[in-house]
Amino acid sequence: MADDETPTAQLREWLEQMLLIRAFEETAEKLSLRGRIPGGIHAAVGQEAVAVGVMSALRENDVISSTHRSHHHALAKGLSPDGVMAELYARRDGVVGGRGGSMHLASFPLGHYGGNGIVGAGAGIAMGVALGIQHRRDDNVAVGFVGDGGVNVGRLWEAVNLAAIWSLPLVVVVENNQYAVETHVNRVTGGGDIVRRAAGFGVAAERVDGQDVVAVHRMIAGARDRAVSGAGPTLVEAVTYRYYGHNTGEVARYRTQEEIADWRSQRDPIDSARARLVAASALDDDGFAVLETAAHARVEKAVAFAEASPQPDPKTAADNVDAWDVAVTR
Amino acid sequence: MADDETPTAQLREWLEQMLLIRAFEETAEKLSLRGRIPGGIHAAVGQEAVAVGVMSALRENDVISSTHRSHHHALAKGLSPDGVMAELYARRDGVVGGRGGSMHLASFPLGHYGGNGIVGAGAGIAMGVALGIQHRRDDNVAVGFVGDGGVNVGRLWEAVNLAAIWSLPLVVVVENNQYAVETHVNRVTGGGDIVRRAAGFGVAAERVDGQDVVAVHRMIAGARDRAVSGAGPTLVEAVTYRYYGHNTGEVARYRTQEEIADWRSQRDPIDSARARLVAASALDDDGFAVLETAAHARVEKAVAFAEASPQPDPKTAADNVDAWDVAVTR
Amino acid sequence: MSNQTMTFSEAFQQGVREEMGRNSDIFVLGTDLFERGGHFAQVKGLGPEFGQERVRDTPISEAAMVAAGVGAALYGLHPIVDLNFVDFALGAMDEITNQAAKIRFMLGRPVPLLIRATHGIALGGAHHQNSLEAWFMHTPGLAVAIPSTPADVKGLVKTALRAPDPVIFLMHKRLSGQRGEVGGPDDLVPFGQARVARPGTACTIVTYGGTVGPAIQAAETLSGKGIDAEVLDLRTLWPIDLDAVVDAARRHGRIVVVDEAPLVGSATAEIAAQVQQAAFHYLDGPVTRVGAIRAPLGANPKLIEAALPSVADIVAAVDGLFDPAQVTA
Amino acid sequence: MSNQTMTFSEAFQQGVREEMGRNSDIFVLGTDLFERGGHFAQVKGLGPEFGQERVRDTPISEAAMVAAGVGAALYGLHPIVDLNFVDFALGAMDEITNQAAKIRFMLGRPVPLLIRATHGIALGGAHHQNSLEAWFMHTPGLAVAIPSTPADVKGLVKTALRAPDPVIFLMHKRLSGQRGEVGGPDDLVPFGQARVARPGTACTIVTYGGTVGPAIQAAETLSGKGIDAEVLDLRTLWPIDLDAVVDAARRHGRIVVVDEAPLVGSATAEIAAQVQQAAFHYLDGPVTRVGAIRAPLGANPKLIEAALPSVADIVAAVDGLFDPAQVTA
Ligand SMILES: Cc1ncc(C[n+]2csc(CCOP(=O)(O)OP(=O)(O)O)c2C)c(N)n1
Ligand SMILES: Cc1ncc(C[n+]2csc(CCOP(=O)(O)OP(=O)(O)O)c2C)c(N)n1
Ligand SMILES: [Mg+2]
Ligand SMILES: [Mg+2]
Repeated sequence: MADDETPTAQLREWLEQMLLIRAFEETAEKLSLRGRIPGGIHAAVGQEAVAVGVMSALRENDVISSTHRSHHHALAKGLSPDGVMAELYARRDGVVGGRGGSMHLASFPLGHYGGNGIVGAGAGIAMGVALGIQHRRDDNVAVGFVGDGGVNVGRLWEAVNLAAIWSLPLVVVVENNQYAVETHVNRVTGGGDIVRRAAGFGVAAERVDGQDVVAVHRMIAGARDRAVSGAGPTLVEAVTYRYYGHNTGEVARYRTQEEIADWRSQRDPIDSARARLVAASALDDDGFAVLETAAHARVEKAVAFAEASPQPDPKTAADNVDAWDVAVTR
Repeated sequence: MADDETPTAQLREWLEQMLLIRAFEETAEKLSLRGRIPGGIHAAVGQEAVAVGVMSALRENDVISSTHRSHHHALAKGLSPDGVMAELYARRDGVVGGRGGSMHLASFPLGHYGGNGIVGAGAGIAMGVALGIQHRRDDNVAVGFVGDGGVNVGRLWEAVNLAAIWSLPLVVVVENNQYAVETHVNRVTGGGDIVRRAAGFGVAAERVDGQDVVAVHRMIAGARDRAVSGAGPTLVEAVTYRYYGHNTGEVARYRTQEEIADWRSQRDPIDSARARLVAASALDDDGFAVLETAAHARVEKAVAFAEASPQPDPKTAADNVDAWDVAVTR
Repeated sequence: MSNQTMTFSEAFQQGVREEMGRNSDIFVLGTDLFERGGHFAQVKGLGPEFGQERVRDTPISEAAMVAAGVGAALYGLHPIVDLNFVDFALGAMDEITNQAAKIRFMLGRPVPLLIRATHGIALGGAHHQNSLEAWFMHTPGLAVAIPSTPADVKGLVKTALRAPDPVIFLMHKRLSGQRGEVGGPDDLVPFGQARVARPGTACTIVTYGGTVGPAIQAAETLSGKGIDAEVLDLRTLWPIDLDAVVDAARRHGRIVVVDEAPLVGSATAEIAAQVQQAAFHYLDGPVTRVGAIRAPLGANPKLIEAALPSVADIVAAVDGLFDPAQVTA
Repeated sequence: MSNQTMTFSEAFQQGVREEMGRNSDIFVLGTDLFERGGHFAQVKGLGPEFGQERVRDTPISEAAMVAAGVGAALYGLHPIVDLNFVDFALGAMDEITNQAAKIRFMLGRPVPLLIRATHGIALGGAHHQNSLEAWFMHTPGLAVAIPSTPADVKGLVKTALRAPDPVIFLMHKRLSGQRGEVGGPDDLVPFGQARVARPGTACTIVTYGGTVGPAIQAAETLSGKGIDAEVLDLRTLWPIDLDAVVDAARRHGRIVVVDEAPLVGSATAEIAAQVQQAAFHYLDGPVTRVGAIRAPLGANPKLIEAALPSVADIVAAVDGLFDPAQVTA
């Protein structure tokens, strides 16, 4: 056991997932700078523990709805790195055939209902999914992701309120990485406390260290239980940090190099998971190197897959907009 | 003195204003049922103390922005009953020439920046006015009205948040009359506490008995002082009740006759102001009858004015949409 | 066509009731639905019949209402989001345009969602009188149904509730109480198929929703002058039955397009532009449009009347196409 | 015209800087403006120059941003609300349409408010590629400026900032870095006055914003075939210089209208409909429209390219008007 309750095998798996995400994002950022990814990306380097902690607490049929910064969510939800990378490339073998791109990853069979280009919108859709779940009396939950910037979008609170009054099986995860583009959360968030704001709408609300994958996992597992039991929604603020710029190639003047270095050196989610495993004698340096190498190899394979994937057929540009040209069925 | 601090002369004036509003609304409802008012009205009978308590605490250059239920605001802000009634009639001598109607009363010289047909929108505009006031470094405040139903419109909270982070001289008055059309506030308001919800956005937030004109006055006077001093916005929840239906002629099945009777008999704002003046020996039954008769007479004059007012000239239907047909000036 | 006669609102109720009976995935949400049955009685009686889970009252949260519909639709249900007045859609435009309309294209998952709203000009001030159908028509991924008879209300809503894609369903305020016969449980009205509201051979007045009535009145007036005008009711603006309009242009070369939206940028522009392009050499005169002036619509009925197209305006537009002075100018 | 050469974004900066200098009531608010200067550097440098009260960073609250602008404008200021991408206007449509656009008409008070956004097709997925100009054009009370050169950016923004009414100011993503000369501090470009972007006598390609460039390219190609095409840049969609288009139709009878919005319901429809109605007997062929297919625009550049009008499409449209087979069909 890595600590009292988390089996080392589990923690090791989470570490592997975090390493995969880290390798994926570092690679994707480079590819993006090299112009391989049309439109660029929003890398989630530093935020790996949020994605892995959340998804590890979900069941297969649980649903997520995500944001513009979402590769980590997709990978942790089980989407193949090949399909995700090919989608960043906007190629035919991407998870949605190259029509979505970096901000619009999805896999309905795997319960990933899509990223979103509109801040706050993904959480609204998750609320709707939770309504669907309740309607069907299923045992699933819906998880909606949003950033700290998204807590100032009014529509988010409409969704939270609906979830509260209807006791929907919804978990809203606020990834508070401190910044919305270059705007620090404290400059624009009246009251300065996202959890308190959420509590004012009648949802259970809690804050968690988003750099601690075990803590995130436990928090979400609790919220999931509550949701499934009918006790209603929870908003979880996961305090985290993005190491890279807001989007590809951003030159950051709004924060110091020291601040970044502090987070990287003191609170890195991969470092701390590794340290726990080492402390439990379940991992040594060589073992870690093996995992890291495997992650990079997996990502290299994904890059090769994406590079080899053909462009979608231009003739399909107007396909699948709606079904009104065909007979009405069902 | 009617009590420790409020001079009887002042309370008497407020009573007169409340009587005017009551007479106006009762008359307007009847006229509306008789088809004299195109589109009908939302009467504020029962909510007089909110309007009079708020406006009595404002200075001449303070600004209000209001809602669909707003005749009481307009009258208390000093708009002439003639112009208001003529506007309900949508006639040429209405306060905005018959183009606004019941939901869109305004007088910019008197600091009334308009009613609103969209729930929540008036408070947003008031926030913008407060920004203008701050920009100009004026000593005014802006007051935005909203109903209990409006606290579930997400955009309201965007506005409240902006006011909080910029310390704008804004007072948001939530007239909680318990219902949005037929929907009770407790059924749709997650957390069940509007003041707590507001506090989560970092504004000062307080609840006041909206049937007590003196209490409302004091609360708003305090909020005004705070706003002008630069200490930022306040949200005041005024607990009140509407005696009539949501709109003209509504048949209410969502509340009991007893509930209405209770509020009317136990908590009527006019009764209690009257009782205070009587207790202070500043008014007797005859005196009250004189005031009531005067209010009705004033309203009758307004009706005559409205009835006599001509229709706007149909040729003006496309006038004053914008100034692009004329040379650019300034 | 069964022989039942009912109002526009009752036709909606009946169509929805029948579809809710056959498909338990359908539910409706909106403000003041359960007890009141909606501000136009459009779901009256459905609350007690289907219970609070399938007729769900919401707070005033239009964005979240549509988001709820989108999410539930993705999960496999078929929600009806009742926005009350179409004006309130302005608070949910991202949910409608970016989310509901685009998800099928982007992510490959259909969004079976019906968004109902009352629209059209009546009274109540400028915030309650927006004509937004041209916006929705311009949005790939949305279908737009605007019936003008109780039969079409029922038949179109049934089609919408069996379709996999989002539909904006607009019912004109002034038609709420209009009575007419409706079809039976299996009578679906297809989208994209115009209806001849009045036959005629000399010219065609193309319209939909609230201006079908005035167009028919205009045709009656014209018939007194010896002009036999057809009135074509489009019923849906998307998919749109352009073939029917182009066919009319080919038959007689005279087309007038009418609606009550501000003329600049209205749906009439699209129809006129398409027809003149597709049938240029068949036209005896320009495709002539009739619509509202470019102004908000205020509270005063006389100003509203002055702003809107009148029966006389429609008659004049048709007359213009038969005026040798104009047509051979 | 001064001899200064600068980019589209710099031209905006300079126009705003000059106007902020002469009118202390002007201020700008939006996300990431003060340090970054906006996502397209459109207000770069203004923050340090004018201070945080006049270059105000906001949270992500588009509805409140526009509401702030409306309220401050009513109080007497002249706010610039920078929405970043026009797509985010979808979160503020009530504030734009019901409030900003209608208040002058309803309440008699002008709303001097500039709403700036980057628009147009580039990359980034379907949520960032909406073409909303037809919506704004359809909204009485709004002016819509869509410049295609740095000179017009500067001249139009200066006009907008001296006007009493709300203006939607759209700058195409692909033009952000385009360079050109701009006018001096007193050179205002009027609204409602089209610009001849390329002279020509045989036909006119009418367009605006991002498709002015492709239209000029098409004209060059056509000139190689002996067709001398004029390119008319509308510059503002409202007020709109229909006279210039009708005049062109009268001169040579051949009009092609181009933009990159989904064709159905786009601004091209209004222009085509108006021109054929106003100049029917002068037209040698239908007013021909070129626009995007009816589909969202996804992430893939090839799919986007296939969806958008190409230079070849514009050439083909013009060719069609000179094809005897088609024109005398
Ligand atoms: C409604 C809306 N407004 C603005 C934007 C532009 N935008 C994209 S990401 C972003 C910052 C979001 O910050 P946050 O929610 O904290 O997420 P993070 O980028 O930190 O993951 C902004 C302003 C948008 N996509 N949607
Ligand atoms: C955005 C929006 N949604 C819905 C409506 C329809 N509507 C008008 S008033 C009203 C109820 C408002 O309730 P509340 O805010 O409590 O004010 P009250 O009527 O009680 O004064 C509703 C739903 C509207 N005008 N605007
Ligand atoms: Mg963030
Ligand atoms: Mg209320």
